[in-house]
Order: sequence, then C-alpha cells, then structure tokens
Amino acid sequence: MKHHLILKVITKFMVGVIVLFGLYVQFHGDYSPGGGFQAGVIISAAFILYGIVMGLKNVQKVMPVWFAQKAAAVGVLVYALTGVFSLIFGFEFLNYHAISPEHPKHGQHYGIILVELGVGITVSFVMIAIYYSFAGRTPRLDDKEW
Amino acid sequence: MASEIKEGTLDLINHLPILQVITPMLIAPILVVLNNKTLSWLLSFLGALACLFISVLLIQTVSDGSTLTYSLGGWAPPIGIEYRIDAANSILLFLISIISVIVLIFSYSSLHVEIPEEKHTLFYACFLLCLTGLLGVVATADIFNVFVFLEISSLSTYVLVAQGSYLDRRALSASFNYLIMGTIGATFFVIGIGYIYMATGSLNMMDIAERVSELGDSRTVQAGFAFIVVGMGLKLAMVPLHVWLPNAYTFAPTVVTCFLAATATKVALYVLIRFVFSVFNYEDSFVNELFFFLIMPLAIIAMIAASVIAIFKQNLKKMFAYSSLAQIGYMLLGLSLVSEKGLASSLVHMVNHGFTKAALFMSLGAFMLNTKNVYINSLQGLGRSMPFTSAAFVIGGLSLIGVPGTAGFISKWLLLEAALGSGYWLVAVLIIVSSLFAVIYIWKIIEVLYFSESSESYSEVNVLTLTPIWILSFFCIFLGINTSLTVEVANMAAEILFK
Amino acid sequence: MLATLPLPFYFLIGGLLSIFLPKGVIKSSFVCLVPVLALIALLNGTWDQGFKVQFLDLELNFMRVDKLSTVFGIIFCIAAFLGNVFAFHLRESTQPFVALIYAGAAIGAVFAGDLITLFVYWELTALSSVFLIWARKTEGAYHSGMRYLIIQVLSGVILLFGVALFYFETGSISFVKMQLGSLATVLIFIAFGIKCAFPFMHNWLQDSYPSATITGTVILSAFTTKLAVYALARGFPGTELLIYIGAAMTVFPIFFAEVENDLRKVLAYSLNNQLGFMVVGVGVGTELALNGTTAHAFSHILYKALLFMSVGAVLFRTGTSRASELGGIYRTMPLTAIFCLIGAASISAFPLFSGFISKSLIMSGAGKEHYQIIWLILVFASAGVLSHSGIKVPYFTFFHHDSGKRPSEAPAHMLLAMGLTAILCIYIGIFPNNLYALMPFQVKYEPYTFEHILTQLQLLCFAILAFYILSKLKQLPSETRSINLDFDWTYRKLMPSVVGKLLLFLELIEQRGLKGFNKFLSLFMDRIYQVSGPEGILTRILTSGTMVLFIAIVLLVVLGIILF
Amino acid sequence: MKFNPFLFFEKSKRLRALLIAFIILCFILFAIDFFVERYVYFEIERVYNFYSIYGFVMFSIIIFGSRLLRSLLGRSENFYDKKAVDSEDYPGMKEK
Repeated sequence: MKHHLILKVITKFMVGVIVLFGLYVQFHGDYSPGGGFQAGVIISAAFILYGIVMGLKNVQKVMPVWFAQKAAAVGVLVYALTGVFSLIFGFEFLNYHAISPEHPKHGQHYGIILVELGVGITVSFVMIAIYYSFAGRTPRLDDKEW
Repeated sequence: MASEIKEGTLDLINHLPILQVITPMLIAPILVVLNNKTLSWLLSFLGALACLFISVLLIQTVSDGSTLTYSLGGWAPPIGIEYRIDAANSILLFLISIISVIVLIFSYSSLHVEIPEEKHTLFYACFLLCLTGLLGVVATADIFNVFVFLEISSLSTYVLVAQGSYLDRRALSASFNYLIMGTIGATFFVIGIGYIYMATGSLNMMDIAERVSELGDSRTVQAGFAFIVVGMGLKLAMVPLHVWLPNAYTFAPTVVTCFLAATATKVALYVLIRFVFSVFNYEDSFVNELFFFLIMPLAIIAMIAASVIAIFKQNLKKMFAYSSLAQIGYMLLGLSLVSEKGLASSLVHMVNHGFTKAALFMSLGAFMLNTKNVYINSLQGLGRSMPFTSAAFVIGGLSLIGVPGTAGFISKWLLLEAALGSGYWLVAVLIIVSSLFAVIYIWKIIEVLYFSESSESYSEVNVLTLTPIWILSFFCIFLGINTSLTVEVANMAAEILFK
Repeated sequence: MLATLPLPFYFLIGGLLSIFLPKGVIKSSFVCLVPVLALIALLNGTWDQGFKVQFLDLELNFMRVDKLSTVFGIIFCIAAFLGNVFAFHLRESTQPFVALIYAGAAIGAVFAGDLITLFVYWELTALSSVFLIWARKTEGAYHSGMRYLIIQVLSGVILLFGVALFYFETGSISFVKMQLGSLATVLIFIAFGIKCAFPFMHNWLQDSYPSATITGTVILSAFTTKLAVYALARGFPGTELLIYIGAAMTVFPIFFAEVENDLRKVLAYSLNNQLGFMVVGVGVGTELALNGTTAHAFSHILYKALLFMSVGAVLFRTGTSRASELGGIYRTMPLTAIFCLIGAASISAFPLFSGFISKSLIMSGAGKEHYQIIWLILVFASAGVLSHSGIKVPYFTFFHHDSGKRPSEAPAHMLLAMGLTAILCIYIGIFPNNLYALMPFQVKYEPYTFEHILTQLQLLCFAILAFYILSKLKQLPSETRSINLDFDWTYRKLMPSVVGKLLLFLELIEQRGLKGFNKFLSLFMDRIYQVSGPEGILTRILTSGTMVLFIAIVLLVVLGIILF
Repeated sequence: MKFNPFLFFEKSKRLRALLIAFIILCFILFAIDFFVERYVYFEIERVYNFYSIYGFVMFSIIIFGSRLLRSLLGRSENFYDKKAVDSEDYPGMKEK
C-alpha cells in the first residue's frame, strides 16, 4: 500500500478522532445513547483501520497481540470485580450502593461507569484480537489438500 | 433469601447463588492475565473445587424443599434479575461442578497430548467460561439471563470443540456445524423469549407464569413455546435435531467430550423442564399434546435408533455419542410422561448418566493416551495391559446398560416405574429393548478388551489419570446403592415443579 | 457383627479377596475355606429379623431365613466347598474367583426375601458362571458360553419385567407364593422355567455344561438349576401345570442321554431328567412332595457333583470324556471308578444310597395325590435314570471294551473331594432322618420298608437284566462320535440362517432403496442449487442445509401441534 | 495300584460267578413277589411282579427308542460348526 498516501495520511488523522469519539460514547453512556459496547467497537475500529491501512505488523507494534488478549481479560475483571466489590461490602452482587453507601445515587453513577468501562475495554480488545486472528491467519493447508 | 442480606456486612453464605456462577467467571480472565500453564490448571481446579463446595452447601440448604432466591444488584425480582435455587437446579449445579472438578484432574495429563502447549491457558479460560455459562443457565430465574448464559456456554463450547483440530482437522467442521446449529437454536430460543415478553411484558419466570395463566389461551405465548421447544431441542440434541452431536463429541478433545456429554445436553434439557413446568403450565392441552404426539415418539425413536446405530460404529467415541442420543431419549421420555415420577426419573437419569458417560468417555480418553485412536480394533487386549482403566470402563458400561447395583439401574427402574405407572406398557418394553442394544455394544468392546490378543503392549496410565476415572466409576456404583442424594432430591424437585 | 452379615457377602467378599492372594495353595485353600465359614455362620447365625435395606421406596430383605431357604443354603455351601476342593489344583485367578462369586450369588438368591434382590442375584449367577465356561479358552467354548449367557440374561430380563409388572399389580415385591394368571406371574414363571431348563428352554444346559472346564462343570451343576427349583418351590408350589412340565422333563432327556456320546453331556441330560422329578414335586405341592423336592435337590446336588467329578477326573487324566474313546479305565483308576459307581447307585436310587430316600418322597407325593399317569411316567423315568446315569456313565467310562488308555489315578485332592461327596451320599442314604430333619415341613416318612426296597430292587435289577440281555444281543446304541439335534437346532442353525437371509434381503432393499432415495434427493437438491459451484461445495452446503431443513420441519410440526 | 477290587473280577470265571449271582438275585426278587402283600397307590401295582416287568420292558423301550432317535436326529460332530464345542478336544490335554 505504498502509494496509498492519502489513505495513510487521513488514517493518521482519523485514528485519534475515532478514539476520542469512542471515549465520548463510553463516558456518556449513562446519559446519552451509547455505552461500553458501542464505545468498544468504535475504539477498536480505530485500530482496525490503522491495521488495514498500515499493515498488520505496524498495528501490532502499537498494540501487541499479548496486550490485546490480556487487556480483554482485564476488562472482564473490571466488570466482575465491581460486582464482587459490592459483594464484599455486604451488598448483593453488582449492587452499586456499596460504592457509596451514604449516597446511593452516587454509588449507582460510579458503578455504572465502572461496569461500562469494563465492557468497553473487553469489547474493544476482543474486537482487535478477532481482527488479529483473522488477518494473521496463514492457511496451513493448500486448497488442494482439503 | 434476599431480604436476609444485611447490608454492610460480609456474609458469603447469603451470596451462594451468585458465587456459584461468578467464581469461574472471575478466574477465567485472571488465567489469561497470568498466562501460565501450570498455574492456570491449578487455579481452574481450585475454582471448580470452590464451585463444588458451594453447590454442596446449596444442595444442603434446599434439600428440605425450600427455595433460595437472590436478586442481582439489589433490584427486586420482576424488574431485576433473580437467581433462584431449588431442589431441581441444585442437583444439576452439583452435577456440573463435580464433573468439572473430575474432568480438570483428568485434563492435567491428557491435555498435553491433545492440545498444543501454548494454548493451554486459553483452553482453561474457555473451559471456565463454559462452566460459568452452564452454571448460570441453571441458577438463574430470568429467561433472558438464561439466553445470555446459554450463549456464553455455547460460544465457549464451539471453541473447545474446535481444539480437537490439533489431532484431527475434522474437529473444525464438526465445531462449525455445531456453531451453525447451536446458533439457530439460540436464535429460536431468543425468538421464543421475544414472543413471551411480547405477550406478558416480563422476563422473570415466576412472574411470567402468573401472567401466562391470566392471559389464558394466547397464540403468542404458544408460538413462543414452540420456538423455545425447538431451540432447546437443538441444544439438547433431540433426535432429528441431533446432527451436530456425534461429530462434535467424536472430534473434540477427551476432556471436552467428557464435560459436554455429562453436562451440556442435560442443562438444555433442564431449561426445557423449567420452561414447561415453571413458566408454562404443564396442564395446558398444547403442552400435553406436544409431549404426547411429538416428544414421546421422538424420544422412543432416539432410544431405539440411536442404540442400533451405536452398535455399528467402529469409532468408540462416536459409538458413545450415539449412545448419548439414546440416553437423552430416556430423559425426554421421562419428561414426556408429564408425571411426577417421570420427571423425577428424568432428573435422576441426568445425574446418573452424567457420571456414567463421563466415566466411559474418560476411560476411552485414557485408552487413547496409549493407542492414539479409539477405533474398536485398537483396543485389542487392553484389558490385560491396562487393567484398571478397563475395569473402570466395564463398570461404566454396566451402568450404561443398567445392571442392578449401578447408577444406570436406578434411573431405568424409575423410568420403567413411571412408564408403567402412566400405563404405557409398550414404552416399558421398548426401554428394555433399548437396554438390550446397549448390552450388545458394550459387550462388543468388552470382548475386544478381554477376549482378544493384543498386538502391541501398552502400560497402564499414571495415577493422576486413573484417579478421576475411578472417582467416576465409584459414583456409578455409589449412586446405584445409595440413592438418597439423587432420588430423594429428584423427587423433591419433581414435587416442587409440579406444584 | 459377623453373624448378621448376609451370607452371600461372605462369598462375594471372599471372592474379591481371593484375587489378591497368590496363585497356588494359599488361594486354593482360601476358596475352600470361605464356604466352610459361611456354613458355620449359617448354622449359628441369627437372622430372625432378616437383613433389611431400604432401597428407593422399597424394602429389600437380603436374608429371609426359614427352613426352605436354609436347606438350600446349606447344600449350596457344601457344594461350593466340595467343588473348590475338587478344583484345588487350579493355578489361575479367574476360576476360583468366579466360583465363589457364583456360589455367593446363588446363595444370595436363595435367601432373597424380595423379588428385586432375587433378580439381582439371578443375573449375577448368569454373569459369573459364564466365566467357568469361557475359562476353557477355546472358540467353541466361547460361543457356547455366549449362548449360555444370552439365554440366562434373557431369563433375568424376563424376570425383571415380570417383577416390575408384579409390583404395579400388587404393590408388593416380597417373594412369596404366587398364582399363575396375570402376565406378571407368567413372566416370572417363564424366567424361572428358563433357568430350570423346562422343555424347549433346556438346551443351554446340555450346551454349556459339557463346554465348561473340568472343575467348572462340577460347580455349574450345583447351583443354577437348583436355584430355579428353589424359586419354583417358593413361588409356585402346587401349580398343576408344573406336574406335566416336570413329567415331560423326566422323559425326553432319557432318550437323548442314551445316545449321547459325550459323557458330560449325558450327565447334563440326566440332570435335566432329575430336575423333572423336582418340578413334579413342586407341582404336586403337598407337604410331602415339597419335602421330596427339597430332599431330592439336596441329594441330587451331591451325587450329580460326584458323577461330574468322576467323569471330570477321567477327562483330566485322559483328555476326553467321549464314550467312544473311553473304556477299560478301571484298571488304573479304581478309586474314581468306585466313586463313580457310588454316584451312579445314588442317582439310580439303589437302597442305602441318597437317591433312594429322596426320590421316593416325590413318588409317594405324586402317588398320594392319585396322579396315576404321572406316577407311571416317574417310574419309567427311574428306569431311564438307571439306563444312562446308572449304567451308561460308569460302564462306558470304566468298563466296556478296553480303549488301551492307562491313565494314572486322579490327583489326591480330586479323590478327596469325590470321597467326601461319596461319603455324604451314602450317609444320607443310610441315615435319612438327618436329612429329613432339615426339611421345610415335618416328615413322617420311612423309606426303608420291606416292600419299598423290594419293588425298587425289582425295578432296577430287571432293568439291569434287560441291559445285560440287550448288550449280549448287540442291541445297545453304539458309541460313535456324533451329536444329536435337539431344540438348540432352532437357534444354532435355523435362526442364524433365517436371520442371515433376512439380513441379505434387507441389505438388498436398503441398497436399492437408498439408491432411489439418493437419486431423488440429489435431483431435488440439484434443482435448488442449480447455480451453486462444484460438487464438493454442493455436498458441504447440503449437510448443513439438510440440518436446517430438519429444524424447519420440526418447527412446523411443533407449531402445528401446538396451534391447531 | 495297591488297591483295585475290579482286577479281582478280571478272571472270566469270577466274572461269570458274579453274573450268575446277579441272575439268582433277579430270580429271587421275581419269586418273592408271590409272598408279599404290597401297599399300593394304584391298582396297576397289584399286577403280579409289576415292577420287574415294567423295569424290563421300559428299559428295552428306552434302548430302542433312543436308537430310533439317533437315526432321526443323529448328525456328525461338526454339524453346527467346524469349531463348535461339540467336536473340539479338551484344550491343553495331551493324552497321558
């Protein structure tokens, strides 16, 4: 893709904007349409776009495979630990009141943000990981051997 | 009970229903983060052990016929997600947990042969997610939550089945087929849920049950029921919808086959039972008609046809996959009698067959560690060179046939009792006929194991591999002698469901 | 503690322990010791309350001890002991183990107070005993054992089904007297009948006993059929049908036994004939007749074991049990010959031998109830017993024309086993009251009256005279290596050929049919996928596609059923 | 062999003596029926020397009947199968 100069330049501009938009969707999820899932997809779209235009090697310099995998797991952990957090403090699983028992409404607020964060992280990195495994797949068998 | 939870104090006993589900879910990502082969085995094992411990506590709590509810996030049931443990699902939680523990012990040595080393961590993570899904499906009382957990378990199952591709590339197409069928099943299921939600505006089982009875004769609800039956029929491999099962079981790694055979189809069947009894009204004519005109004939066809097919299979994993279809037929038959006894026999058979089939598949796996394949001819003379594995296999086989003193006898006896109690003489005869087919295919293997000369000599597998096999065989016998755990809880469960 | 342990567990535990003992004297002694211990436990045990176990919602009783079961328990323990002494020379694991399990199962079935327990042990006798046949380790024995196993297991399955029906009809599973009449009891009756070798269900006996190992046959001969007799005596006493079945059983084996070449098969037929007497006794069903059945089973186990032992010892030394290849062996195996003669005298019911005092109970039982034809048949059968077991077996084995074989005398442990059995046979014959004291009912019967001895001797001596004359006239059936078709022809020859042809036919239909179906299917699919790519892809889509088609059909059916 | 009563009868004279003794016994049994009043279950038993005659005749019937049976049903040993148990020798037993 050496000669796709325009694409490359535009991409470099776009990536930051997309990520920013993703973060917007992420953190306004509890007020406006959006949330972790959508945000995750948008953010991963930035990386995937970068990968498509710049090549798999380059995007993997930015975002190594191992990191994508582990980060996806961390996302799930964030989600689950939020729930366990309230459980440890004697509330039901995922009862956000635990985060701020004096002000349950605040607790709700923080809780949702945390959970959405977990979802967002998981989705974005899982998307990236899926893209990696599709793009990085070299067929082990020739077509004839099938 | 939800109301008993005192806010602000850590009291894990009250959180058992949710802990049962989230323990493996928490461990799975930790494994991926740590990314260490041995550690991930150890952690998953400990996690499964914790699940087992929790399920035992749960079974103790509910074995007096009480119900344990838990509202997620503190939202009261009709709106929030409710977890609801009673005798019926506690027994399944126990089955799933204990099988996962046993299977994990086995995986310690067998996985090296079947899956490349670098994938072990992810395998265990996937396995735990599958466990989470199955436990979640059983524990929850929210029908959409059922769907979510069903998908968690199914998706991880597709991945687990595909891992067999290291030894046999056909695992990929088997997994793909399973994926297509499973997805259609899940779609149907969710369509069904949609219809129900449309008609009742609720997702909580108890709530729906009330509203459905108020609605009276509603086409929407009935169509929903049809979709759910077909969707679950796919997941539990009801006979014409079973095409995915034999290949998936055959080509998946042994660990996965053991686990799936013992739990996955049972969980789907449990969902069906739950819907029939807790969501819909089993006395409604459309439910009864469906059971009488469709499910029972299909169950009988499965019992007979699958057993006959099993006789002719040379690949033993495939043979037992077909035998599983037949056994699912027994369970469906028990259910389709729509009687308390029939339902109890179904539940008991779920547990008993879970142990039996796991024992069989696991000993096959142990044979496979030596012979590298499970074609019947490659087992020649192993009865002498691998006496312990073979003996365990024979015990499992006897239990599958339903020889008295084994677990299989109990459930077949109960099923016979139920069939005769409902006045289906012919069905009772067919149950026995099907058992005789089981005698034939088990015998074929015993003959090869003990009565033919081996061309090669193998050594017995190591103790760590033998232990889980023997635990399962022990259960095959133990549950045949001491029936207090299974039969009493199942009777209790049937009573609750029939209320 | 030990005294309350159910009796069969002695054997089952002993059997399991025997696996771990070193092969040889230790193991052999151990398996001889177990029955003795069990016998002591039985004689001193207290099971007045039974040994009850709750199973599902049923109450099982492992130890229903009354007079009837005790007699059978005692003789089974004795038989197990004698059989194991006879098998002392074995240096292997399977047979001693199986012998104990088998004996334990038979004893367990005898003491079973309910039908479920009975069924469990019923099947266990089949599953364990078949290994005594397979221990011969030849292809023929394997197939024979297989036939045996199938028939025995079939009996168990029928029993199970009968028991299940019985339970639903009566709500009880206790094993007590039943009436023929409902399907349930008929099934149970048939199950008993198979094990008891009723006519047309008898061939497993003649097929399998001669196929077992030398020691295996001795052990086999004691348990299975007598267990069935016990079950009939317990469940169907006084069923008139049994009289006619029993009478038929006494008659037809005589002719087969007379021309059979394999002496162990002769004994198997003779066993069948003896069972007939017992079955008649059960059918008559009076106290006297039931005592007769029990006593006859008791003495029969002993003398039949003795006969099988002596023929077995000859087989052990010469390698054959064919009448056509034996003869003149008395020269070198005199003790075995004497024991064989004692067994023969016992089975032929010579006075002072055990058969005399037990068979006459049944005969008197039938006589007192005025079954004249049956009585005549039984007398005829008595002459028949003499012809094959009393004369043919010892005569062709030990005397007759010299075969030139000069085997050495049987080993010491075999002689010991035979000697003990022979002593028991004579002891019972001389002191019948000791046996009568064990009987389920009070007996007032004196076998040794002058006229009884006289008539019996007349019958036997003139039968022997006939034998002598006929042999001088060269009218006896010659011994040649041959077999005779019996009812087993139906399942060893007829059924395989019919099934084989049927399978061929089905295969033909299947091939034709499948071809047609495939053609139809491919035409159908071709239409749909006319534009799809090459064959390979087409077929792959086809499989997923048909799966989905199935789903759609099922959904339609379900919707159809539910909505309309 | 130290003890063998059968060898005693190997001489044909002794065997003949035994035979004669047996025939005398038969004769006595036959004759004794004149003097005995038997308790009977059935009338047929009253027939003079019923048991002797019945024994003799029935034995003969058995012999001839079984010969008839063999002529009808007799087959060669490997009728069912060449390796059937009927025709095989007992394994591991060389004639000693």
